[in-house]
Amino acid sequence: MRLRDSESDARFRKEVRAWLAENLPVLGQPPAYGDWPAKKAYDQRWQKMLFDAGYAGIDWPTAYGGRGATASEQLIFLAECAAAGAPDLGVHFVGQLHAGPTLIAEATDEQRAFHLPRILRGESIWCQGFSEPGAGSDLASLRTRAVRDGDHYVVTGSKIWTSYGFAADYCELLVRTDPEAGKHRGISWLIMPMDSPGIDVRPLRTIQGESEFAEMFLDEVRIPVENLVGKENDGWRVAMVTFSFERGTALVRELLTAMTMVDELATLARSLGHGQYHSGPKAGQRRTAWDDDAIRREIGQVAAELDAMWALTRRNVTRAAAGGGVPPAGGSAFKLTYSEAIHHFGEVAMKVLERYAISLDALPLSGGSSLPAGRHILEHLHAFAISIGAGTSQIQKNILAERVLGLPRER
Amino acid sequence: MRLRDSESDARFRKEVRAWLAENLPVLGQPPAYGDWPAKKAYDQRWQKMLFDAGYAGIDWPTAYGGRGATASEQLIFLAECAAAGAPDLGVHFVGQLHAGPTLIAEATDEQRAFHLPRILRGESIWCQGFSEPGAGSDLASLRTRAVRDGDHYVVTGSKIWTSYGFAADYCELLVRTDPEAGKHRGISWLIMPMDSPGIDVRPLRTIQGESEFAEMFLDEVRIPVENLVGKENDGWRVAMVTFSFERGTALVRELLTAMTMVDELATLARSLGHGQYHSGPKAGQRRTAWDDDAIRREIGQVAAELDAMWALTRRNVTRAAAGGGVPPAGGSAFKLTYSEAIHHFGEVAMKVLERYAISLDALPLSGGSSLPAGRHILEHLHAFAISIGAGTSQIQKNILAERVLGLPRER
Amino acid sequence: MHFDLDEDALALQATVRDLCAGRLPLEATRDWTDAATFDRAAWRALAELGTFTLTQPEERGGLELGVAEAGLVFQVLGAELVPGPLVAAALVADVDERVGAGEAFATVVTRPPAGSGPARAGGPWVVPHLDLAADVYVVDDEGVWKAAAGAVEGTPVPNPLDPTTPMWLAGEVPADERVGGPELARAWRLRGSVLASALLAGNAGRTVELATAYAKQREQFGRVIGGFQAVKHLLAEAFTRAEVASVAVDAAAVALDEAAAGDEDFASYDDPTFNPVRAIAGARVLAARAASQNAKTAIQVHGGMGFTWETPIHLFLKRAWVLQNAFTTPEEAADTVAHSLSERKAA
Amino acid sequence: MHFDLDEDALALQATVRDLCAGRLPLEATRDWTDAATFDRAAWRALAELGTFTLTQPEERGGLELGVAEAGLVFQVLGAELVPGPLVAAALVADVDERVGAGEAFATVVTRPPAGSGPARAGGPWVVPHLDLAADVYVVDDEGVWKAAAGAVEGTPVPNPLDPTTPMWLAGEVPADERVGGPELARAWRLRGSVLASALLAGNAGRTVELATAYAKQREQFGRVIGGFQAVKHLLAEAFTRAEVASVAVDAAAVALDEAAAGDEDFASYDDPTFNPVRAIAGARVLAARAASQNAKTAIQVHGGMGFTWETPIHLFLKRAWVLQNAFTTPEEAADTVAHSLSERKAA
Repeated sequence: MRLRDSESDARFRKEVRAWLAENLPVLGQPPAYGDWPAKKAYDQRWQKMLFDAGYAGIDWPTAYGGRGATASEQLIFLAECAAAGAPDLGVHFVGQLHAGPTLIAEATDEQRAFHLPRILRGESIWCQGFSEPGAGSDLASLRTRAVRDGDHYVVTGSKIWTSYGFAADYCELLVRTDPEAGKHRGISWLIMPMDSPGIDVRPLRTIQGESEFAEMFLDEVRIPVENLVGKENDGWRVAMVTFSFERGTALVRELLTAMTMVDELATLARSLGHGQYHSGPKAGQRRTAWDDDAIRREIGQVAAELDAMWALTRRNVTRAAAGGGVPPAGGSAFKLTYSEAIHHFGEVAMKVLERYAISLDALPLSGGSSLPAGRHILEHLHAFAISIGAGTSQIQKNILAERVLGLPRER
Repeated sequence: MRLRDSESDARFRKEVRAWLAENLPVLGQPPAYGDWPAKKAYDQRWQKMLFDAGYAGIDWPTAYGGRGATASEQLIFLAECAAAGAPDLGVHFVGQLHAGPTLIAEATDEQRAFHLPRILRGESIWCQGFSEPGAGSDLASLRTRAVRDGDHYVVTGSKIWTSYGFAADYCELLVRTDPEAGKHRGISWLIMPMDSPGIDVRPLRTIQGESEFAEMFLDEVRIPVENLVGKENDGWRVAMVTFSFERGTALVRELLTAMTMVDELATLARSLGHGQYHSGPKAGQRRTAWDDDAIRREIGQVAAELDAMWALTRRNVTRAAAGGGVPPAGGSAFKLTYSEAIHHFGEVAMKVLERYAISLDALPLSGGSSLPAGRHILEHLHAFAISIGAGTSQIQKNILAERVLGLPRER
Repeated sequence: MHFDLDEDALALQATVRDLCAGRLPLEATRDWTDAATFDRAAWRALAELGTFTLTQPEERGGLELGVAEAGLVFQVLGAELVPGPLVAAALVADVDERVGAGEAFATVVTRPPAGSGPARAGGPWVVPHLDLAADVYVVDDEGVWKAAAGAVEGTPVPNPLDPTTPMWLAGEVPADERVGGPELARAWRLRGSVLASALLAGNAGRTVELATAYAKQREQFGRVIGGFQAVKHLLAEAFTRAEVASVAVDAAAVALDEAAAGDEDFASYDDPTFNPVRAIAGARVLAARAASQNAKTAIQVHGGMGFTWETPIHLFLKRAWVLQNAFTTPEEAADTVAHSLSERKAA
Repeated sequence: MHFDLDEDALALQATVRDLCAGRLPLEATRDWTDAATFDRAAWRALAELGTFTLTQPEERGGLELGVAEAGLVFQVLGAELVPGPLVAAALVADVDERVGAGEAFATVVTRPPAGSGPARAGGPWVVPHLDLAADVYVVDDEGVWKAAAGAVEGTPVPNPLDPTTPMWLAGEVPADERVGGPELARAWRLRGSVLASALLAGNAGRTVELATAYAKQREQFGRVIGGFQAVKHLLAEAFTRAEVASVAVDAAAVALDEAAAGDEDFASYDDPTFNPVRAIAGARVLAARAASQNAKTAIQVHGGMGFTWETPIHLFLKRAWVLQNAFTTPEEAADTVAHSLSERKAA
């Protein structure tokens, strides 16, 4: 087993670090949260810079414009980006982590040749059209209907949790092409151009406030049959391919960012006097949140939990590289534990902030400084996105119990 | 709502306290753990003293030798006993809290007249013959068979978790009298004299070490038909009566003792220097476990949890007194939360004791003193008796979900 | 001892619940964000029921009931997610009848201890509902002090965590009019803490109800999700937390009523388990945990819908997060309980 | 980067597991209580596989492997609940070949810090396996010290929590022969901590296996209990804790191997996530939690049977409780991780 950089890894790390140090300042500050057009432009600008520098699609095959590098280099790249505070994939998330890898695995040569370079260059933005209001954990019960009409599918239905729907050029869409077949059998995976007539995208407000999510209503949207990926009615299997990518590594950059946020929380705790309403021998002394053994130790526990998630990621990535993708044990264990760690993180953050845990934004202080309260509270709320999205924690436990431990299936 | 002692309550409390102060020293120290004959003699001596003073069966009807007092007085009596460190029911547990109340509710006049005064005087000891190796949570699947033979039932089978089996004169025994009926329908509730031929009682060692539990093997034990309580094949309903007592208040004295143990743990934490292996600005300073914010606060949380259990007990007892026994919501909520609190207590105790958490006994120290380590560790292990015995926590959650919240029954 | 709700108490709760359901429904509450949109008429209707004057003497328009009844009513207010300076109204009714009658608003804040917060001097002050309030009352170790709300230079908190509890930060609250001494301050801290815990306990109970109702109708995998044991157990645990929190709050409120006036340490009682300060602190530990954990559970049971702004559970969670630090914090409360423990050597 | 077990590692684990299953089965272990009943021949067989000398150079009879491999082997030993001074043997092999070869026993203790324990002076010392050991090694800030076991006046601990880890209390350990300086002490602390955590991770994995097997065959309510979602989820959570603990231990062991000798602060590495001291502390936090929580879960899944002495799960729990405080404690380890966090201002 080896974790430290090999010589070539170390060279690559140095190169990435230097490039980030030079180019991040050029990119400038991200736009205010909620300004979606600016966000799209910003993310596209950054993606273009990455592409030009050879850092787009680090682990994608060179044939499609990727770097064709090792999984190890991909992780190094992500770790360096997180440490430097570089933007994450943003609007490119679905294209690069879901649709792209699915196309690489399942699409025709024509589909690949058209879409993959555009995704890497940041030219085309993708969104996901999987979940429906009535099909959440039980995704296969989806009802959005596609009826064949000549060279087109005519699609009617509604989708939810369409991330970056407002910005997308294409949608990876799951539809029901055979309503008579068993529920997993009649599904197909389509590429839907978002400029097709009949698509209504409405922003979806989440518990975090404004969000990148949308609801999407489809009214007789005509999609060319050549936009089918995989075979007709074989879309469930294709979607499972998408999930095998999501399960393993979609959260890596997010994990790395969370690890830097623990450092931030510790820094905040060291500077923030902690309320002592009660009178006692130490009343009135300035004692920071960090001086509180319970809070400090709990921050250490959260850091240890996230460190372990980083180790598990490296194990999962090593196994995936050995062939066959991330095994369910590793993927579900990651998702389950990571969501608990983020909930835990949020709970500690509330204790650090204590009576200043009152805003989803930074709190303005006198003298022009501010207290970064909202950032940590938003992360606390975000924990639900992890414990609910892409298979709830309950679903992950079923997967582990049934597929890994061999316990009887749910009846 | 009223919690404080009424005038008559206050008088009763004063009287009990004075009596305990005078009589506990007379009773002397309890025998060493594991010396069961001495334990039996000790518990019987104490029960006799209570009976003579009018403190046996505080809430039992006067007709059967009880005091016929209010539920409030019963709780005051228990609280004062716990505070004074008086013995708990010990070998009289089953007789006074299970069999006795069941007999009061379900037995014939003859059965009551014979057994109830003997139970209260401490003359007859009872044990429970409900659980079987194959019938734990699913108690109704019990297989111990009773075949009618003239004026007798002939009973064959095996029982487990027979507490104080070694000391018992009678056993409340559940047997299957009709193997053809539905599993809840063919059960009967019998009084089995423990001196009947064919009973083999073997001590059962638990994770706490020696224990008051036994396994009991029955080989064609002949029990007179007049020892049937309730009707033949109606034993499941009778047993449910027993459980309604157990659910509500069987753990009250234990709770009160646990509350005093939190005081003990806090006292220990205040005196016990806490390990600091690491070097730091405070290395080498004597800092007690109590000085550790995390430990001290967690002790406070456990105390709050137990206080709430005491409040819930008083609510449950008030409701029970208003008729109909303790409702399932209150009983299951108590058992579930109390078991979590005791597990929590044990976990904090391990942190207080830290590297001295190494024995089920007190640790001998130089100078003849000792460190009461084992006491708290045994309580930690005892937490499993609460979370498993008399309906596991999982069963309690089913009860709450189905009977109280109205969710679908398990399939 | 009689530790259960009698018919009068149940009727009182039902009256308040009915008013809330009619005049202060969740759908309206979620759109209240500031004084301009605040429904003063509904608030006054609530006050007219005696909501804020339950413990006041008759000559001050009160019902002469106890903190126990006030706690029961505040559990309903918590369950209904009623917005506004509820606890402040019930405290300030002691000294300003207009506030008790719902004709004026007040807000009550505790002085930031020296050395707390981001500034070495302590602070800034956190002041809820400053736009609504006529007066700001300050509680500290020396007593209770009053300032005109207009005299407080507050900066509104951007994007408040609980959208229906707007907040302001202030460098200073010029509270120079003394309205009471240390005894009133102590009484307000204890009563304020119980009432905030009552709101939390009610909050905890309601999210279980909402999640249970959802679990009974939402189908996945061909059956209602409430039939899955995992969901059943999550809800059973949440129900239990709410029940226990509610009982703990009731016990704390009753204990406060029963504590003899002037007996500062509540030490002269025979019942060794009787300790109002400890009961009040313990109630906060359990009510805060129940409210935040139950709302979390309810969001999880709602799945994706629970993550939407539309589903109201998040408002309960956010309210709980803000309320849990009112007058004390769950951590400080646990410490208070710990410090109340007696010396006792193992037998 | 290649962070997975290769074929050699799996074969090594299989060899040790086979030996344990054959010579050191659970049924035998549970009856070992002291030196008189200890199976020295089985211990020697274990040593002959290289169990305690994995990291030693060839000329000292070692396999010249890393702590990574030792950690993998110790996870097996933990899963098999092998008794005896395992970690001590692996450390003392550095300085005494007989111990590495399983021909003699040693025990390693850390000096009680001043002011710790029930006495103001610190202590008493807690010494496991004193009857088996020829020598007692003491680790403190100044170095590693040695005393003949016969020179230690120990009082046996009555009724030891883990019946297969007998313990002694001693007022003093007259360790006056210095066998190494602060560097060896530090190395032993770190390696000792990793190996104890490895035992804990193995322990955690085994209790899930035992409980899963039981859940597949025990029937209640007409079906195997492993078909109830509540049980499935308890086991899935436990499995996950064990997996995560195992990965964390592997990472800590690999990091220790990769740390360059003499670079005390491990600070000169490019990878900002590379920090062996922190990784080792974090591994303890997770492995201790996994072992004790999983054993608790396994007892609960076993129901009444889990509460009997006969079912071996409680021995895993008790071993875990004793091991979790070896060389560091979970609380101290969490503090160590906290203190390793970098200064970083929010963007």
